[in-house]
Amino acid sequence: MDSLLVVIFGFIAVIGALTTAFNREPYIKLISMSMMIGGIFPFIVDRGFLDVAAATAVIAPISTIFILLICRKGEP
Amino acid sequence: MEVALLIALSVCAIIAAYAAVRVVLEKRPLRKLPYLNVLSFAISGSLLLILPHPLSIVVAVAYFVGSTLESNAIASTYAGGIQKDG
Amino acid sequence: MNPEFILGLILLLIGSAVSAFPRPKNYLIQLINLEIPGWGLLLVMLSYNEALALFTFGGVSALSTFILVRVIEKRRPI
Amino acid sequence: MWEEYSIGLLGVLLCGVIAFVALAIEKDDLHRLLLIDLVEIPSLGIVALLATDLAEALILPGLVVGIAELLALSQIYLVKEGLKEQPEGRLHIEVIEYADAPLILSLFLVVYGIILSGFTGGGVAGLGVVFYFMSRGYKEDLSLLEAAAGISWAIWIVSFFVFMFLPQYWLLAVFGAGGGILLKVIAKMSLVGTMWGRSHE
Amino acid sequence: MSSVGGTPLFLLEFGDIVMYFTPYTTSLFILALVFTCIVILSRPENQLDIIFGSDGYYTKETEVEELRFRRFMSIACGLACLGATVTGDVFDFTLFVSLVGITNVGIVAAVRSRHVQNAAFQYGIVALAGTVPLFGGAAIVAATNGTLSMIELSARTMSGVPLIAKALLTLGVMGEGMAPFYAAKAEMFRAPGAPYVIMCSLSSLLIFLRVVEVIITM
Amino acid sequence: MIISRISAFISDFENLMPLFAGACALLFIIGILMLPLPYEEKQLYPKQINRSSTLDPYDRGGSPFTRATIISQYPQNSPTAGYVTTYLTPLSWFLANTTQHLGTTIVAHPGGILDEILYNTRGLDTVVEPTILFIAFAIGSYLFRRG
Amino acid sequence: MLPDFLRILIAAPVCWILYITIDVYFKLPEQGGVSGATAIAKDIERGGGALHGGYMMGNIVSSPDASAGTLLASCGVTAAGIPGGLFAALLVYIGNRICYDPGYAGTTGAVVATFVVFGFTQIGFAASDFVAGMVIAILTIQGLSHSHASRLLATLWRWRS
Repeated sequence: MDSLLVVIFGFIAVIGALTTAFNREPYIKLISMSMMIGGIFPFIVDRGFLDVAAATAVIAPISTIFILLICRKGEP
Repeated sequence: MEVALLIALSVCAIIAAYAAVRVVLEKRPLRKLPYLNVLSFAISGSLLLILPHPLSIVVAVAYFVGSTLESNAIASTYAGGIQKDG
Repeated sequence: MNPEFILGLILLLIGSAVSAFPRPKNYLIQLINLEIPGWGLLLVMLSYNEALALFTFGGVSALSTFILVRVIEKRRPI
Repeated sequence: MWEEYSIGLLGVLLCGVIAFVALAIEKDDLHRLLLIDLVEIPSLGIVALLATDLAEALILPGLVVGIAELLALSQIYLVKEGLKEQPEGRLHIEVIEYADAPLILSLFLVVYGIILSGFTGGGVAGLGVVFYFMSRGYKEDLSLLEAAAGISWAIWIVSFFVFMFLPQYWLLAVFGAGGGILLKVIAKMSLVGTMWGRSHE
Repeated sequence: MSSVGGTPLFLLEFGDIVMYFTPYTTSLFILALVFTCIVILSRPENQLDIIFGSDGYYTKETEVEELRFRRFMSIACGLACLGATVTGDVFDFTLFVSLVGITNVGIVAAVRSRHVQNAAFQYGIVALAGTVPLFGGAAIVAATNGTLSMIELSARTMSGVPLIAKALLTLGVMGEGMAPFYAAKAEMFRAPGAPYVIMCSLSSLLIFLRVVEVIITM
Repeated sequence: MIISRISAFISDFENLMPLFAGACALLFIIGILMLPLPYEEKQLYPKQINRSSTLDPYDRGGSPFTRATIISQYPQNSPTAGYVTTYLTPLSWFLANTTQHLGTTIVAHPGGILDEILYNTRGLDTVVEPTILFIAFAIGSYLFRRG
Repeated sequence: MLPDFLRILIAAPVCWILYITIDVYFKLPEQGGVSGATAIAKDIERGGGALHGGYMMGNIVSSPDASAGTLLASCGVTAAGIPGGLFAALLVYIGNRICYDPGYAGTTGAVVATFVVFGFTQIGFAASDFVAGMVIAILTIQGLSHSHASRLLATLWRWRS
């Protein structure tokens, strides 16, 4: 991958991780986590592991849905 | 890599970075979601442009649908889910 | 030393620091924080081309999230 | 000679130190359980730094074992705290309740898991089954699952002895082992999904 | 091969994993075997409590299922001890030790008493945390030496196993073998099914003795 | 006396967990101090990456039903080692001839280097692991059913 | 043969017109498909936007609509030509089923976009330009200013009804 792209996607992943880590609202944390995962995916695809990438893309939202089960419903 | 692909990829990546910054700067969770949507558009575009191969279509769609499903679930749960009528 | 490795170590360190000492301290926040080091480990495995281990780790970490959610859900209020 | 192995080991051990310090000063039992999940990650990281095929062969079963022990501990926790009341256990949103998301996604995961076979396939297919049970609130008799798990364990042991003592039939043993472990892991993981509902009887 | 346990009398080969029977490991193996047989054969009696000041007594009710479960766990624990005492591979040894740990958790956890359940939970946490140094130690041994076989490791003239790996292995075994601390409550030993609790202590003793041999050999 | 105080501390099992975790943390810190550890280059089962192969991260050479050379610990104990590595089921044979990027799916399907290690040369490890799985789930489901 | 940047800048408005037309035609701005989309619309309205535009933005967020169809179809054409685009349309339909959406807008968008993109490749454009163009097009709606975008979409919706 081009070094510019590495920097950009790495930046997205790190900034997503930092927001996930230091925010106090569960919903904002989940949104930032989705952003972090978006930054990680290009690295998997760049290696050429397309089957792994597709399956992981399906698994990641399932994990989030599990976490949503304990977020208080209907409460900001 | 072809020049056209590289330029398109750079455009996607820069827009992704911009969207990421906007997601972080926005305060309200529901208003973050459209920016996150832009991010996932840009990322799924760049996933394909990094490796233009028929199988990449599946990856791009899987990533996009997964990300959409996630936003959908987050927004609906935040809004309180199905309103019981009657 | 490829970029995935460095990025993975960064995520691993950030993630384990915040999930060891979550703030505010409740189960939900800690559970969400636990995802970060998981993705960091995934990147470290990626940098060594351990695709199958990475894949299994993704599936199993979702399952362990489910198990922990099951416990926390029964223990309301958080 | 700070080569890549040592740098990686430094990072992973630091994570371990952080996690263990947190574990040492933690008083609440459920927080301890969550921290145990964190502590597993550095241990897998140390193995992953080995960077050979052996490393993967050590990680794969280690993951499955870790989740099994986590399940046993979480069940002990629930029993010891006397937590029996029903969790609601459903997410009342359109995607789960009305859409075909659980069906399509779990079908995809189960089919793909069966193609993969072995530990990986078991984990993936088990995740699909768990997701389906979670979203549909389905309850099943445990005894069938346990019988399936027992049979698959026996298949795997037989394949192991074929490998060790009748090596000329290795092809049969590969299929037996892959299928046996797949069945076993799926059955065990679906057990997790059925436990989501109320306790039996 | 020269080791503290003496020269191997017999090697049992399962692919890369070779079980070796030196006089030392053989004696541990026989001990574990005898105790496993005792557990298989023993029929736990019902306990009688005499009501003080009268001639009456009553029998403590324990469920058959609970005893059966604990007995099953004890047998599994015995089998795990058999493996742990003779295996000749570092990673295999750590796996057998964690199997001993989880079966001990099972033996303790089956008792229907809140206090004992609490002890089982605490022990389970220690056992699960103990797998971290165990696997970590084994992985460091593999990375620094390129092999996991104890026979190969002891054949090296200059020991390349770092001290930290040995220390991690020992600490891990200590974590898994902590069962007696948790089972050492009077009520556990007085409770029906006491032979099963003795299995906990014995298995911890055996894996301690074995890990000493392992780290000296390496 | 100090000893009685220590024994009183240890006899409360609530305190053992912090003690053990503290010992682990201390040992890990010692490990960090001892750090630059030499990495042995001559490993068992080394990885070779061949990006142009269709079996990408797991291409270990050989065509089906021939033997690949596996660097295992005791080759004499596994007379058929190397056959499983090269074996491809019809489905994975089809995938390998069709596309470039499905190496992980192919290796996870029966056959492949990991199956070789997990089932054949280090089979005893894999015997123990399902047993741990079995025991742990037995404890879980027993406690769950007892309620 | 136009220079690269110019081709992307031409592709962006083409994509924009394409997906806005199809989305408005299939009545996406009428109401929120799921409760999350409605909530996003209400939130945007509170921030100074228009409700119907907000509904459309919420629907774009919470299920793959014509914009996603356009993106993925141009991805498909980049990778595998016309069959790739139609395959992407099929996958978008499945994605729509997952996200509780009837699936007309997304699938129609994908099919139409396949042929439009293929047509443009015949006159010297690269299909990858349309991927970048679509990302720019979605940026103008979702990523710059929610209140202005929603007002614009509400105006378009008023013309439609």
